[in-house]
Amino acid sequence: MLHLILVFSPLLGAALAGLFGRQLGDRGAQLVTCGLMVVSATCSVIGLFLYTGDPAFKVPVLRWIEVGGLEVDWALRVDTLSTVMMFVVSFVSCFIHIYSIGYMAHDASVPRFFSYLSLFTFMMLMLVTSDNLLQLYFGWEGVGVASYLLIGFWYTRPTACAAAIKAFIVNRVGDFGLALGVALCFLLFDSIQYDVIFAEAAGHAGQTVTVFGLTADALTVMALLLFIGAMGKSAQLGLHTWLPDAMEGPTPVSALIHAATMVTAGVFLVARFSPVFELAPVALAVVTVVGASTALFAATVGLTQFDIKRVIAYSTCSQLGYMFFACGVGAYAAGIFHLVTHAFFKALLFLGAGSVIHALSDEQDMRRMGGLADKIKITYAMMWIGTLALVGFPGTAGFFSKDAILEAAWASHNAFHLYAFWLGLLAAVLTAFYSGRLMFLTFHGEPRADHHTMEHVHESPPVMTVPLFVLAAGALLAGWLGKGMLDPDGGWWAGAIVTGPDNHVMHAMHEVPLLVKLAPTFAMAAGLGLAWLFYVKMPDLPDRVAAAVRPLHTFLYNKWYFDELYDLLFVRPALAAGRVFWQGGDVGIIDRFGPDGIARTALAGGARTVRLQTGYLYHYAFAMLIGLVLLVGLYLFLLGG
Amino acid sequence: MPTSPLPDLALAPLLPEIVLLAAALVLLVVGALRERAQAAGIVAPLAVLALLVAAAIAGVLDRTPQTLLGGHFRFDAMAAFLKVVVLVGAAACILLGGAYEEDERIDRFELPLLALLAGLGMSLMVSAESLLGLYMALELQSLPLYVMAAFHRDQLRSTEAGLKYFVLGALASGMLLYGCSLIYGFTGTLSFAALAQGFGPTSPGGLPTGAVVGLVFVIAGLAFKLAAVPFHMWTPDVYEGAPTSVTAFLAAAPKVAAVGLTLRLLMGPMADWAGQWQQVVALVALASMVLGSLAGLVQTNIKRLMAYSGIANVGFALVGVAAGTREGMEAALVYMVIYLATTLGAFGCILAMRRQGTYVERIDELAGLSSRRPLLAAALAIFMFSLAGIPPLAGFFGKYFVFLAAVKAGLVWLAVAGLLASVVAAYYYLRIVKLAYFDPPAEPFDVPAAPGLRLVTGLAAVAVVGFVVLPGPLFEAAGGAAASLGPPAVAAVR
Amino acid sequence: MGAIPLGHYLTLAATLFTIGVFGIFLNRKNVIVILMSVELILLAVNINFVAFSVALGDLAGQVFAMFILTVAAAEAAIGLAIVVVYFRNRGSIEVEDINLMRG
Amino acid sequence: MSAELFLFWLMGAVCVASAVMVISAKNPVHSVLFLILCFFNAAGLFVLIGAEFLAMVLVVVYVGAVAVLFMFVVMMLDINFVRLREGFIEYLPVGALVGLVLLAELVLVAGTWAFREPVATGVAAVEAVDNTRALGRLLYTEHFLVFQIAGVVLLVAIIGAIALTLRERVGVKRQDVARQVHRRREETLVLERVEPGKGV
Amino acid sequence: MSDWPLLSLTTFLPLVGVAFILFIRGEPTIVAQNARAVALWTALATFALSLMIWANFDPAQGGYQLVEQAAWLEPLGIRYEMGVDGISLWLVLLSTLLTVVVIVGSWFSVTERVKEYMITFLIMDTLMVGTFCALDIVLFYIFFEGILIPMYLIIGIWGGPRRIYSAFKFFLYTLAGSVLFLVAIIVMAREAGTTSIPELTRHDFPVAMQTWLWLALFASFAVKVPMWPFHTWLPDAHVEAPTAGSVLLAGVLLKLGGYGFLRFSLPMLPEASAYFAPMVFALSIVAIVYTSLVALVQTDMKKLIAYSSVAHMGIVTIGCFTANPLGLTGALVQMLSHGLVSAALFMVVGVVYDRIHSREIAAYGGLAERMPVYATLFMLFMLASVGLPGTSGFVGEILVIIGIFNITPESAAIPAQGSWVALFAATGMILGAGYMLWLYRRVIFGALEKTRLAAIEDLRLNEVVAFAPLVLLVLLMGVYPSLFTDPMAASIDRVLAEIGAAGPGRLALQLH
Repeated sequence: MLHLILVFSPLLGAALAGLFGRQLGDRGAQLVTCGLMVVSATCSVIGLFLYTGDPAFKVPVLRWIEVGGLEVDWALRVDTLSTVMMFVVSFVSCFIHIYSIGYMAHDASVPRFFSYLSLFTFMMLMLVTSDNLLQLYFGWEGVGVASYLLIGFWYTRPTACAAAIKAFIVNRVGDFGLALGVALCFLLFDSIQYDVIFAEAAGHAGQTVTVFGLTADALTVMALLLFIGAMGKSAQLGLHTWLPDAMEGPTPVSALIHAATMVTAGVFLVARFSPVFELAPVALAVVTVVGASTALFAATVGLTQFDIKRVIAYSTCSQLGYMFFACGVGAYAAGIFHLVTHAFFKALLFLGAGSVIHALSDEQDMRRMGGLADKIKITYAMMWIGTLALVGFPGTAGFFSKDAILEAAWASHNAFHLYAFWLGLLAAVLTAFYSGRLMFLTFHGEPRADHHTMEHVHESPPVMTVPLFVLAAGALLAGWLGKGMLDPDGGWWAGAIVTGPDNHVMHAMHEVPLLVKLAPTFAMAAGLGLAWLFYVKMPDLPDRVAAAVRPLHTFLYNKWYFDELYDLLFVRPALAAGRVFWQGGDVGIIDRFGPDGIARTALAGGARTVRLQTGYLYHYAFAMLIGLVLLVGLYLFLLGG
Repeated sequence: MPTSPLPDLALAPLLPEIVLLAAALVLLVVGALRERAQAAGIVAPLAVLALLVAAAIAGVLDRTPQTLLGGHFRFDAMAAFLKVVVLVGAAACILLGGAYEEDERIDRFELPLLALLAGLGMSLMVSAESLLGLYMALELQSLPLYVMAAFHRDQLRSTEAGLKYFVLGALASGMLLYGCSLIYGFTGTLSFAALAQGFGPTSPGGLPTGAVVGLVFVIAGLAFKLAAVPFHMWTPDVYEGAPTSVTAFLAAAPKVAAVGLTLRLLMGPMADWAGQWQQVVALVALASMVLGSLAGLVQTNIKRLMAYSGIANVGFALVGVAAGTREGMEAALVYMVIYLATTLGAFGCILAMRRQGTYVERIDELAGLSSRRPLLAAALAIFMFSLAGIPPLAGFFGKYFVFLAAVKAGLVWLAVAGLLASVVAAYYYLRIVKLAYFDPPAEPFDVPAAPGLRLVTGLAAVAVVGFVVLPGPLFEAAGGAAASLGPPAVAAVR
Repeated sequence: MGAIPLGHYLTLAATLFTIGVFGIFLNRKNVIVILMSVELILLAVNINFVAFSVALGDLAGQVFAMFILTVAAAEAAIGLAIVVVYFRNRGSIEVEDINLMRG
Repeated sequence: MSAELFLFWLMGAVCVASAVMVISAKNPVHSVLFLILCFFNAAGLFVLIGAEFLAMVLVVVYVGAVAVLFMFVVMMLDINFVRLREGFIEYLPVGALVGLVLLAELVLVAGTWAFREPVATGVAAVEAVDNTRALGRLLYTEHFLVFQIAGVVLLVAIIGAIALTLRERVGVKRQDVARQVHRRREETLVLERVEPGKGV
Repeated sequence: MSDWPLLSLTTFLPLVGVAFILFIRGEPTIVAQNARAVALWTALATFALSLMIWANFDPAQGGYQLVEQAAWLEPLGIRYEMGVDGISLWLVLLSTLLTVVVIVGSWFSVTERVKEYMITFLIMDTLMVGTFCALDIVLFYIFFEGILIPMYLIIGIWGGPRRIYSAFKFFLYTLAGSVLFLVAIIVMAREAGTTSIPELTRHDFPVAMQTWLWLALFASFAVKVPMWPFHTWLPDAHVEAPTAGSVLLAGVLLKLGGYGFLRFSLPMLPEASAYFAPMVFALSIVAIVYTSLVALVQTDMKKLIAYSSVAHMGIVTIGCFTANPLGLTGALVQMLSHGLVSAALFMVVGVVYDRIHSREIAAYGGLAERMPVYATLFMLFMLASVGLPGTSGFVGEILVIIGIFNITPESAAIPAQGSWVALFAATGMILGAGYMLWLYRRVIFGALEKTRLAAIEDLRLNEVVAFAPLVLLVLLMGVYPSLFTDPMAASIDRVLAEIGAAGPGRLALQLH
C-alpha cells in the first residue's frame, strides 16, 4: 500500500492538475501536485527506512498482457535498488515541485506545468519500480514523453520545440535498442519478468544466438541492446546530442529530469541488469569504454560553453559517463552511489543556476553575468556547495562517490579499466576547471550585464531557496550517509545488485595504491586552480589560449560537430530519401507505371479500338469476314479438325 | 409419324405463339382501322397484354419435353423459362418506349406491332429444334428489328442505323445459312434430335469436318445477333442511330433469345462435341469482353456506351456457353436474365432523362443528375454498379456463376481475363455514376416520365437490388431449364 | 444428277458465296449492289442445299432452299424499303456516305 | 466430257461471270440485269441436278419479283454511274487475300464430303413421285410450322415496307374509311341560325 | 437472447434506419435534422447490439460462435452463414463504434445532401459488419466488395478537389485486386466443393495450387491493407475523402486486408503462406521504412497520416505472417489500435479542416493557444500513433516485434530472419516519432501568427463526444489490453492449429 501511494499519488496529481487545471486555478494545481508529491516523498523516506536491505518482493497492481507465453503484469518490484531510486526520485522531485512554485509563478499555464512534472515523476517511479522489461519500457518511454512535453513547455519558442522533438527522437533511437533487447530477452528466457531472467541468466551463459545474421553470445547481445537503450536515455556519447538542447525547458525541468532522475535511468538499467551484464564481459567492456569516453568528451565541450545551463548539462553528461564506467568495471554499487549523490548536487546546481537566471531576468549567457556574489548571497553559497560536491571536494558527497569510481576503475579486471581510469582522472581535472569557470564567470569579476538588469537583481523567494537548502544538505551529507552502499560484500543491497563470482572489484577498490586514492583530489585542485588563474587572476588569458588553439577551441565550442554530422548522416538523407521515394517512387514509378499507366494504356487502347469502328459498312462487313475466316482457319489448321 | 399425312395437332405447347400471332393479326386490323393518332395508344397496351398473356401461358404449360410439328419445335423447361423471360422483356420494352415515341412522333401502331411479331420470332427461336426452325425464327425476329431500327424514318441517323443493321444482318444470315447447308450436307439432317442421335459420342467417325466448319459459320451468324466480337460492328452505330426505345428493345430481349438459341444448338445436338466448338466460343467471348470493355472507355454517347457494354456483357455470357457444361449453360441463362433486367432498367433511365424536350444522349449531359432527380440517379447508379458486377447487386451473381462454370470447365484463363476486363469496364460505368453524382448540376431535367417507364425502371431496380435477398428461384428455374436440354434419351429418363 | 460430282456444285457455291462477300466489302458504289450481293450469297447457299439434298437423296434440303427464297424475298422488300427511306433523308445511297455514326 | 458436265461448266461459268459483273458493273441497272442472268443460269443448274420445282421458283420469285423490285428501286432512286473512289484499289489486295482464303477454306471443306446414310427421318420416297409433288407433300406436313412462319415473315415484310415508306402527304385528299365510319353528326354539321338580312 | 439471430440483426439493423431516412420528407433543414437523428439512433442501436454480441461471446471457445445458417443460394451450394470468433468480434465492434463516431463527428460539418450522407454511412455499417461476420467466402466477398460502392460515393460526393481521380483510383485499384480474389474463391470452391469458410479451412489444397491461390488472395488483400507497392491509392483516397470517409477507410477498410490474411491466406493456404512469408516480410519492411520516409516530407496533414497508416499496417502484415501467438495477437491488436488511432487522427485533421478549410500543414501553427482541448487530444492520439506504452499503439507493435523476433532459422515454421525484420520494423518507431512529432509541432506548437487562425474555436460538444470513446479505448487498450486479447486467445490458437495442421514439416519437404 505504501508503495502504491508512493507511485500513484503523482499520477493522481498529474491527472487532477491536467484535467481540472482550469477549475483548480494556478494555486489549486500547485497545492494538489505538491501536496501529493510530499505524500509520495514521505512514503519514499519511510520506504527507505523500512525496506533497505530486505529481499525483493512484488506489489501486484493489474494484469497487463497475457499472450502466448508472454505474461506481463503491472506490478511494483521493491528491493533495495528500487527503494533507493524511489527515494531519490520522489524526494528530489518533491523539492523541485516546491521550487517551481516560485520559479514558475509568472507563467501563463501553471497547472499544465505541474501536471507534466507530476506525470514525469510517476513515469520515473514506474520505471524504477518495474517488475519486468515491458513495464520498464513503459516508464522509459513515459519519462521520454514527459521530458518531451516539458522541454517543449514553452511551445511558442521554435528552439524549444526543436529541442523537444530532438530529445524524443534521439531517445527513441535508444528505445529501439531496448525494444529489440526485450524481444531478444523473450526469445532467450521465454519471459521478461525480472525474477525469471535473473534466476535463469546463469543458465544461459555462453549460449549463442543467431540474430542479424551473426551468431554471438546471447547474453552479450541482449546486454548490448539494453545498453543502447541506456545510452539514449543517459545521453552517452553518440546519443548525447539531445541533452544540451533540452536546456530549452524551464530550469526546474533541467534539474529534475536532465540532472537528477531521468538521465540516470540508463545507469539504473545497467545496475538492474547486473546479473546479465556480469555474464557478458564484452558488453561490460563496451559500457566502460563508452562511459569513460563520454566522461571526457562532455567535459571537454563543457570547457567552452557560455550558456550556464549548457555547461551544467555537459557536466551531467560527463558525470553520467562516470556512472557508466563504474558499472562497466563491475562497481555497480559505486555507480548507483554516484547517481544518488549526483542527484543532489546537480539538482542543486541547476536550481541555483535557475535562481541566477531568475535574478537576471532570464539571462543565461555567462558572458553577460559576473559580480553577482554580493547580490544573491544565498544562491552564491548554495552554488558553491554544489560545485564543490561536483568537483569532489573532500568531505562532500561527490568526493566519496567519484573517488570510489576511480578507485574501482583502477582496481578492476576489465580490459579497459585503465582507459577508464585515466580518462576519468583527466575528466576530473576538466570538471573542476569548468565548474570553477562557471562560478567565477557568474559570480566574480565585473558585472557584465547591463545596468538595468543589474538593478533588478534580487534574491529568490523562500519557496525557491528552501529547496536549495535541502538539496545542499543532501550534497554535503549524502556521501556520509550513503557510504554503506559501497559495502564490499554487497550485503547492503540484499541481492538487488549482483556481482559475478569473479568480480572482486568492490574489495579491490579499497586496496588501491595511495596515489590512486589521492589522484582525484589532486585533479580537483589542479582544475580549480587553473580556473582561478584563468578567470580571476588573468581574465584575458582565456581568449589568448583560445586564439592559440583556435581549431581545437572551435571544435570543442561546436560540440565536436555531432549535430552537424547527424544532420548530414541521417536527417538530410532521410528527408532526401523521403522526397525521392515520394516524387520518384510513388508518383514517378509506381503510379506512372502502375495504376495511372494502366489507365492510360487502357484509354489509349480504347481510343485505338474505336478507330476500327469507322462507320463504313464495308469495313464492318470486312471485319465480320475476317473473323469468320480466322475462326474457320483456327479450327481447320490449328485445332487440326 | 413421318408417314402421317397430317401434322400432329397436339398444339398445346404452341399456345403462346398462337396467342401472339392471333393478337398480332387482330391488332393489325385494329391499328389499320383506327385513326393514326389513336392507333398506337390502343395497340401498344394490347400488345403488352398479349405478350404478358403469352408469357403467362408459357409459364404454366406442362414442361415435359416434347417435340412437335415435324421436329421443328420443342417445348421444354428451357423453352418455357426463356419464353417467359423474353416475352416479359419485350413487353417491358414496349412499356418503356411509349412516352418517348410520342415525344419523337414515331408513335405509330406498327412499332408495337412489329415488336409483338419480333416477340413471336423470339418465342419461336427459343423453341427451335431444327436448323430450319432456327433460321426461320431468327428471320422472323430480325426483320421487324431492321424495320424498327429505321423507324424514325425522317431522321438520317435512324435510317442509317436501319440500313447498316439490315445489310450486315443479311450478311450474317448468309453466313448462318451457309453453315446450315454445310451441316445439313455433311450430316444429312436438319433436325437437332437426329443430329444428337446420329452423332453422339459413340457414333463412328465422329462429327465430319464439314459439319464442324458449318457449325463455325452458324456460330458466326448467331454471334451477329448476340453482337459478339468480331460480328459486333453494327452494334454501336445501330444503338446510337435507332430510336432509343428501339435500342432498348434491341439490347434486351433479342439477345436473351439469341443466347437461348445458341445454347439450344450447342448444348443440344452439339453438346457432345463441346471440344470442337469450345475454343471458338471462348475466343469470341474473350474478344467481346476485351473489346467491349476497352472501346466503352472513350464513348461520349450513352447509347453507344450501352452498345459496348452489351458487347462486353454478351462476352461474359458466352464464357458460360464456352464452358460447355450444364452448369455453364445455367450460368449463361442466369446471366442473361440479370443482364436483361439491368439493361431494361438502364434504358429506362436513359429514356427518362429529358431536358427541354430533347432526350439526353451525351454522357456529359448527365452532370448533376442526382441533385435534380435523386431517385432516377439512384436507379441509374444501381444499374451501372450492377453492370460493373459489384456485389451485392445482381450483376455480380451473374458474373460469379459464369466464371464458376468456366473455372469448373478448366477455363481459368478465360475467367481471369474476363474479370480483368470487367475491371476496365467498371471505369465507364463509374464514370456515369460520377457524372450523375459528383459533378455540379447543369440545367434542370424535365419532370418525371410516364408511369409505364417508371414502373418498369422501378421494378428493374428493385429486382437488381433485391436479387441478393432471394436469388434461389432464378437459379432453380435456370437449373431446371438447363437440365431439360439435351439428347432426348436423357430427357426421357428424367 | 449422276454425271456431275457434288464437289463441282459445292465449289461453284463457294465461289458465288465468295463473290457475294466480295461484293459487300469491296463495294464502293451504292447500297443496292450490296443488297444484290446478299442475294448472291443466298443463291450460293441454295445451290449448296439443293446439291446436298440431291446427293443425300433427302428432300429437306430443297424445302430449306424454298424457305430461303421466301425469306430472301421478304428481306429484299424490307431492305429496299430501308434504302428508300435512307435515300429520302440523305439524297444518296453511296456506300461512302453512310458513315454518320462511328467510333 | 458428258453433255451434262458440259452444261454444268457452261452455266456455272456464266453464273460466276455474271456474279462478278453484278458487283463490278458501274451501272446499277447493269448489275440488276447481270443478277437476273446469274439467277437464270442457277435455275438451269437446278434443272440439271433434278430440282426442277426449285428452279422454277427461283425464276418466278427472283427474276419475276425480287429482281424487278431491285430494278424498280434503282430506277426510282435514279442512281447512275457512280464514280469509283480511290479506296477501292487500296483495299483490294487485302480483300482479295481474305476472300481467297475463304474460298480455299470452303473448297477444302467441300472436298471432305463423303456419302453417308441420312440419319434423319426425312422423306426418302423420292422415287415414287416427282419433285414438285414430293416437295408439296413435305411442305404441308412435316414443315407445316415453318410454312406458317414463312407466312408471318412475309407479313412482317409487308408491314415493315409499308410502315417505312408509306407517307400521308399533306394536302392530298384521300378517302379515310375509318374517319368516315366514325364521323358523327355534330362534327360535320353546324346549324347556324342566320338572321335574315344579315348574312352569315 | 442467445437464440436470436444476433449477428444478422446487427448486420441489417442499419438498413432499417436507411429505410426510415428514405421516407423523410419536408423542409431541407428539417430533413437534415431528422436524417441525422435517425442515423444516430440506428447506429447507436447497432452498436448496442454489437455489444450484445460481445456479452454473448464465450472467450474460452476458439471456434465460431453465435453461428447462424440459412438456405440462400442452394443451387450454388452457398449458404447464408454468419458467425464470429475472437478475431472478428472486435472488428465488428470497431465497425459499429466508428459508425457512431463518424455520425456524431460530422453532425454539423456536413450540410449538403445530409440524407444521402447518412444513408451511405448506414449502408457502410451493414457491409462492414457483414464482412466480418460472414462465414461463407462468397458471402464475405459480397460484403467485402460491396463496400466499394458507398465508399466510392463518399469520396466522390463529399470529397476534396481531386476527389474524382481519387475515387476512381480507389475503386478500380481495389476492384482489380479483388477480382483475382474472386477467381481464387471460385477455384477454391471447385477444389473443395464448398464455400463455407470453416470447411474450406479444413480442406487440404494441393501445394502447387496453393501458390496461385495465395497470390490471387494476396493481390486483393495487399491492395486493401495496403502493402507496398500497392499503396498509392491510399494517400489519394484518404486525402480526398471527407473526414468521416477517411475515418472509416483507415479505421475499418484497411483492416479487411489484415483480416483476409488471418481468415483466408494463413489457415487455408498454410504452405503457400509459409513459402511467401519472407516476401511479405520484405514488402512490409519496405512499406514501413519507405512510407515513413515519405511521410516525413509531406506537406498535407491527411497525406502524412495516410502514409503513416501504410507503415502501421506493415506491422500488421508482419504480425500476421509470424504464425505465432504473439505476432498474430499483436497484428490484431495493432489493427484495432490503428482503427481507433488513425480514425481519431483523421478526425483531428477534420476538426481544423472544418474550420479553416485547409489541410496544408503550413496553414496552421500555434493552435495550442486557442485550442487547448484539441491540442491535448491531438497529443494523445499522436503519441498513441507513435506507439507510446500505455496507449493501444504500443501493445500491438511490441507484440509483433517480439513475435517476429522469435522467428529464428532454427524454428523452421517460417524461413525468415526474424531479427532483421524486427530491426527494420522497429526503425518505424523512430521514423514514426519523427513525422508525427514534426506534424504536431508545426500545427499545434509555435506562435499563433496566422490571422485566419486568430478566431479558431476549440472543440465543439459533438466533437468531444465523438472523440471521447476513442480516447477511453486507446487508453484502456494500452493499460488493460487483456480485456481485448483474452477473447482472441482461443481463436488465435485455433488459427495456429489450422496453420500447424498442414504442418511446417510438410512444408519443408515440399517447398525445398
